[in-house]
Amino acid sequence: MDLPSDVSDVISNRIEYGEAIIMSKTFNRRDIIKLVGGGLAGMVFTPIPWKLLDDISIWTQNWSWIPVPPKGEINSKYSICTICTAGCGIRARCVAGQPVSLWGIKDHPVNDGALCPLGFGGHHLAYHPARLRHPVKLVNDNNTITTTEADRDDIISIIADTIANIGSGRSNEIVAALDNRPGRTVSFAYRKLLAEIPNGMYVTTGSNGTDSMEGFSEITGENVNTFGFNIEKAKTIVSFGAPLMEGWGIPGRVYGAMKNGIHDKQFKLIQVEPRFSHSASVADQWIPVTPGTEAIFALGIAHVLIKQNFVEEVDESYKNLVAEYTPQRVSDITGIRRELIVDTARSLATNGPALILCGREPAGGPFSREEQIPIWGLNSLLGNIGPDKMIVPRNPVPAGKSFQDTELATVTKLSDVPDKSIRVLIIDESESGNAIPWQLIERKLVPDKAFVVSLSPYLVGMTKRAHYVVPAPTHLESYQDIPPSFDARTATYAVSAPMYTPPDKVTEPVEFLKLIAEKTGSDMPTGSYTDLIRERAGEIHKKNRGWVYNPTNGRITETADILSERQFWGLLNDGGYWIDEPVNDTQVTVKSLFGSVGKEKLKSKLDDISRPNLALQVKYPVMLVPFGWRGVVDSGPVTPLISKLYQESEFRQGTNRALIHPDTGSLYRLRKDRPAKIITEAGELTVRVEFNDSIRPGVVHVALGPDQDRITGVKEVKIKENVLSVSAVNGHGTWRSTPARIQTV
Amino acid sequence: MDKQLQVRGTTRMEFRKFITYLIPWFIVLGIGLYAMYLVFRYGLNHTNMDNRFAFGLWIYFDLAIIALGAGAFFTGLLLYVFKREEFKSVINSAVIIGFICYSGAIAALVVDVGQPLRAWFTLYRPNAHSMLAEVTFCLTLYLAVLAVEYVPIVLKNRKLKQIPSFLVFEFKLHKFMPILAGIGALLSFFHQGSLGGMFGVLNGQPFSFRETVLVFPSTFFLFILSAIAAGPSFIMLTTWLVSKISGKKLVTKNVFMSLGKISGILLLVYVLFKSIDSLYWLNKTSPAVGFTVADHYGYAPFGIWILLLEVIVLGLIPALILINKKFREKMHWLLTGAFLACAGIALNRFVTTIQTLSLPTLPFADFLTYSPTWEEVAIFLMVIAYGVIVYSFSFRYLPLFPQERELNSK
Amino acid sequence: MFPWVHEFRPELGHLIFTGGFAMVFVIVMTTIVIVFKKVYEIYKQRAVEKIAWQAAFEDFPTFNKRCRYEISGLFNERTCNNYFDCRECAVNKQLLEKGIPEKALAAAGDDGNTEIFGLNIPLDRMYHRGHTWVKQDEDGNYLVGLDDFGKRLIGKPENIELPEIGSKLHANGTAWKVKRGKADTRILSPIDGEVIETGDPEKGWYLKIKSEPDNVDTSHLLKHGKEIKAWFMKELERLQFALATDGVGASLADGGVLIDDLPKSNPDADWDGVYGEIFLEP
Amino acid sequence: MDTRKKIKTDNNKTKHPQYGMVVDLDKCTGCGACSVACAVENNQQPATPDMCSRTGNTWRMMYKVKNGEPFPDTKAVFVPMFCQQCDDPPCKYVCPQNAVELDPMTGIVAQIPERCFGCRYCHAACPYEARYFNWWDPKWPEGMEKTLNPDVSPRMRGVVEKCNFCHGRWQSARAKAAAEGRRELREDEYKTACQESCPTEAITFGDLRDPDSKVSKLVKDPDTFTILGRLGTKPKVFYRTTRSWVRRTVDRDIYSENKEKVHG
Repeated sequence: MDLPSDVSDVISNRIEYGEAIIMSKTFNRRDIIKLVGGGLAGMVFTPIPWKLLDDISIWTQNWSWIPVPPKGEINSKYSICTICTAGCGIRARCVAGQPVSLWGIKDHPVNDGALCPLGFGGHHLAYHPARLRHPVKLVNDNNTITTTEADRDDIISIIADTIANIGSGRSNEIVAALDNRPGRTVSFAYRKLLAEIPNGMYVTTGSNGTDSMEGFSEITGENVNTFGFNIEKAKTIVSFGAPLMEGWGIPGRVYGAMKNGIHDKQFKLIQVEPRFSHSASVADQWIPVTPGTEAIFALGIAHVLIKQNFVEEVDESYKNLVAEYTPQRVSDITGIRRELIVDTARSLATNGPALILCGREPAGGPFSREEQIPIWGLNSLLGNIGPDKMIVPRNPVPAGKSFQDTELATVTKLSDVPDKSIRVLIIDESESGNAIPWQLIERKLVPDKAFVVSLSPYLVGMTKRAHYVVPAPTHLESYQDIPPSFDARTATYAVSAPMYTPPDKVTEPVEFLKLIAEKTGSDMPTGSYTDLIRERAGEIHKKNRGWVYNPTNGRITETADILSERQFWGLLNDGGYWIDEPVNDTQVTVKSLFGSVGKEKLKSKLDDISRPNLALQVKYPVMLVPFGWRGVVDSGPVTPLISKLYQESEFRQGTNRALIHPDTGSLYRLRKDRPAKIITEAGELTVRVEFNDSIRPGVVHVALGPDQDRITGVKEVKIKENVLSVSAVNGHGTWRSTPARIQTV
Repeated sequence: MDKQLQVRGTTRMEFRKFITYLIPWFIVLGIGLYAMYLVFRYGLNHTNMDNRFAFGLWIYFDLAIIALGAGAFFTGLLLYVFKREEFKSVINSAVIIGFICYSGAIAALVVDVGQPLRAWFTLYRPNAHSMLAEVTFCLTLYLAVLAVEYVPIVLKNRKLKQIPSFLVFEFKLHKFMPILAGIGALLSFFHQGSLGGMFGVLNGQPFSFRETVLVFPSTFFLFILSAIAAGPSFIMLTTWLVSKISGKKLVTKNVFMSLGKISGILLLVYVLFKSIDSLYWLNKTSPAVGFTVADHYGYAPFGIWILLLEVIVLGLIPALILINKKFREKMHWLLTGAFLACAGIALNRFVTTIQTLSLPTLPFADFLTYSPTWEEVAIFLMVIAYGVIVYSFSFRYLPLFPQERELNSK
Repeated sequence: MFPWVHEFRPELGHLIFTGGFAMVFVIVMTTIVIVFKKVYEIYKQRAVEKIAWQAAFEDFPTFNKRCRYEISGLFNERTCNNYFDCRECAVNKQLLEKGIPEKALAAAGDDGNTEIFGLNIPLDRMYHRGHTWVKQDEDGNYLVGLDDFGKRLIGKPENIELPEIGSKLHANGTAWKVKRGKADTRILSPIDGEVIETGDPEKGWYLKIKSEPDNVDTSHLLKHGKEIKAWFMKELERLQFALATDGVGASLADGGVLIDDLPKSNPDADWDGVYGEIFLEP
Repeated sequence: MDTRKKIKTDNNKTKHPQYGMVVDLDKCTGCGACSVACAVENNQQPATPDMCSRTGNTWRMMYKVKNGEPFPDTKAVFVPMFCQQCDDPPCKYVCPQNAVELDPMTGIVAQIPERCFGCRYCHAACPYEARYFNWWDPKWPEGMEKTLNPDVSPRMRGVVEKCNFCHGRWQSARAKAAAEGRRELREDEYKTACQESCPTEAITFGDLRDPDSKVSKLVKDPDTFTILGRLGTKPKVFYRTTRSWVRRTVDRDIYSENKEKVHG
């Protein structure tokens, strides 16, 4: 190709010129410095340094160890919370299938959009650091727990061998399963297996709330599982220690009453409780009775109600008993002004319907049976019991077909189990949300020989006492069925559908039971747990009663309109909630206001409780009263973000924080934020002192909160002392207050 | 060799002795550096500061040493701009003290912030409304000016000045000192003021909020006044201290007296304005937003006594001592006055930072207390050790006090 | 701060703020640049030595900056503000033009003595205030040596660092360096010129400077006997003062005669400080 | 001269929604759900073992405020305290590097962690103690980072953060509306996490500029007030109570109390 001459000249010139530059010998070090210096100076006028500065600033905000949240398609899944017995409906916001937040569902018939703080962190539990992903053997060395991986079959063999030993000998030793959440399908499976094997015993604690309804059971002679409360209808609720605002029953129901009624003065809460608790703070009125005198206060109310003719017919002998509890006398015992007793009784009668609740302090346990009787008795006096009243009967939820017409172990209360009798204990450890002191269980075990297996997915709480753990799937990892909460108005049923896949080596408790059955030659249903749940759902569908709430569209469908079992199951799978019809045709009769206890015994018991033991007071001048919030006082894990309420704010007191009136503090020369020692008959506990002038002088409230290992896990697992370790646990399974001594360390 | 580095005609302690004397300071410095490492590596959780007590020992320390370091610019201003030649005898020492105070303060600040790597953002995209941006700009520039002022002193080291070009550079730079002193004074006025303004503008904190005078809150001017009042006193105290430690006479007494007089007059003016400001604030500014004397001085241990101590015992009294010629002529009175003045300003900075944060503003918040961790104390001491070391080396090898040779002859 | 940075706010307050600081920055930077430029200019003019001397001179206490005419009694009090370079001194020029110093000194008369306290002060040469003398040699070139006062101060130096032959000297610049014990100093050059030969203490002279008679201005040197002796007296005073600084009771004289080797007889004195004082090197 | 009134706000010029919140203290049961829901929504780090209430990171801090009477006359109210989204935010004016901005589009006081260098001057400026500094490196238990909200970036150690009315939710809502061709958001489209979590619906949130919004109607209620409003920072978070002791305790206004005494 020929180029025009002028062009080729230019090119050749350029080449020469370029060569000249390259060949130039005068290009020395000074020139390089000049070039670099000039270049740098010139750079300032280009965008390069500024871009670089921006990049540096971006770099300083993106350190590699700061996690980057994964992105993906966002959708909603519906299910049921299984953290406690309330069974709240939840909506999970999922990113690429992974739940990133959980929410209550607005207008949900059960929890009405509400979820407790623990529920909001439910999706964290699968990643909890204390999670166990395979069976382990625990060795307790001086309260420090070490774990080694164990083989599930070995554990089953040990159990089967022990069962065989018990069966062959004439031993009274018991094989027991402890279930804090009776009524689930797995509960039936436990009962089935335990009925099959010799000396099998199905044990419950009542910590799901039913332990506070014992008194109700006493006066009516009815099973508490067939009654619920009509909270939504109540204008006044008198709560005898029921922690309505700390997560009682289905929390959303109480909150719903607050939400709807507070500004219209439609809802009034009177809290009868020695401590200025959370509920007492929210309540319209706080009645700070002397600890242990709640029942006397109830009798005082009854006295006024009867005397002022607010009650139509009352048994004469009950009248006689109540007559002794004049407002003045009650005032002397409870420390409440006479007028307040009278006013409270009047407002109950006039600002009705009024519901009287007797509750269980989540950490402090239930009232004793004798204390409960007069409290529940008030409901009878006010005519509160019966269909469409305050305490309503409800249908039981049918069991699955496999568990109908077959022998099931009877339900035994833990307190009724003979001491030192349990040889094999299987702890289900689905948490009820309320505390159970280990002493209560420990005293039932055969000393040194007992074999304890926990099915907990986590190495926390009570599980640390076990010899072996066969971890179960956790919250939202497998199908679980949700029987009604103890307070539910009608029977309900729902299924918590899984959102996660469980790790390989975890075992569904039903499968574990089946393996034991196989080894011991017992008869057990063959279906998987999901099959058994589905079977039960089928039974409910067959009843053709009630409605199903569908959270995906908020629609309520009559069960009768759901034609197929499959459709019903599908609805439950989508977070649907079956709600039974109210029971309208059963009349409830009150058998005796004294329950099975009898007038004289009740009176003497109550007098015992309310009479100060002066001899004991010399040695133990203060009263130790545990307290805590539901869901954190039990022994399961909690979301690490619960630290926002415990550690990162002063809002809730963490474990072993002692609330003491400043006067009491100065009496015992305690100092704020310093450790102090509490001494009881049961032992010693070091607590941290917090002065609080809303506390009754002479009382020490010690918090039972989540331990660090339950929040974020710990490197070294230890069994730690808490307030329950030094509380006196009586034969009836209560430990509400303990005489104690406090001193500086 | 060591002797060859020292100023001709001065005698300094033996090298071995000098090093022995410095060893404890180096140990303190080392511990401080370790604490610094901990803070940089693991974060500010190694301090006892918290979300409410967001400022602690370090910020207090910064405010205090920056106020006391004001002697540098103020002496420079008096010497180079107002031609008060008597201050020539302390200017070098004043510059070094200023440099130490400011560089130390900046070192403490760098540890104090959460992301020191981003500290330059302030210069890059500043918020003109922020007093802290102003402080950052002024501090950065003024530290540069101080460094430029320090350079000639370093170049006057006996060995360095044997290099003729260094001497020439020093000589020429020295000619520009009035400009640098002027700029330094301007910057100093602004950042001293801004440090006060930092707290005076906080309308969310009625304890420190003050009315505005000419765009700036009154604390802006009070901080300038108090700094220039305390600065000369601090120069006097340090010079006296160095003189005591070295066993040398360093400046003539009339310099001390001049410093004292200036301090005294300014302190009196400061006390007057501070009193007016306090009264106006307690009776007008603060009640207007519902905060009374009890809200500010009702929490033990910060009673009204702290205000009286600051204004009267550590303000009015030293001012009167320093203003009175009879007292001034007696060295111990002069030093007492200077010490009280410096203590007063230190207390003022303490009240401004710590008491502000201690007092609750939110009606349901608590009165809080704060005590520093060992890391905070170590870094605080580290800065002091750094100052002692830098000053000791400077005193040993650089001509700080031109009068020294003359005054130490018999 | 900059218009191209994200979030730049074109508000008045912001502009005043950043503008103000930019101005301050520019002033500081300009100052530094100007200083560098000046230094560079000095380099170019090869005036480094001169300026270095001037810088040193600024640090002298007033006591050391006395005008030669104050010493010789012409003025009651006069401080030199011309860096001991009388060649450029306007006052000196005027005085010389009018012949006033000559007349005054002549009027005072000279006793012809060439010895003070045993110091040998030959009057056939010119003296510089840094204790060197200049004498024209037979070949017309200039010999430069240390005067008797300087000799006795230094005694037997351990090291002398003489300039290379061919190097240019400037009056008041460094001529050579000496070291004695822990003390050292540089000796100022009395005149401008090129070194053509170097001597040593034995020879009595140190440098031979190429004669350029037309160019060599010696008006800054002390020539008159009266003036020279008055100056020596003052120098003795200064020496006493310098030695007193350290508090060492140095004995300077032996029977009214200055000791030959002062450092040897007073080893404890701060000779380094004394050298700095006497040889004008602060 | 009151400088506080002199500070101009950009928002007077804007026609964009200005979001505000009313918290009904009579309805708040102090259950703490909002604190946890907020933490989940905004990827707040869980506590380290050494954290305490003063060094934690609780954008929505719950206070139990008592009436000051000892046992047995104690009464208490639960007050959630968080960034009050002032219209004249003192924190914004003090931040040296513009890490705090008053978003004219929403009226939200935005804390921009990327610009913050952690000087904590804003902490000193904020009368509500609503600002939180990351004293620790954020750490999540292994695997839990999968549960982080993709709409919000986790912050790093050494920067300040605080409530931003779930700004991530606003952005998502805007994106959704934009996809439907709308520029304005409907009232129920943008909710904060705390609002959504509140079981008693004690929180009302919405556009204060819209006279028909629930929140602006509530703001006009005489029982609605701001805490420390007299400092002149113009908070956009309001509290509501019908109980006079609550109002007195929560917003202790000595000045007005004195006035009351004079009059009666």
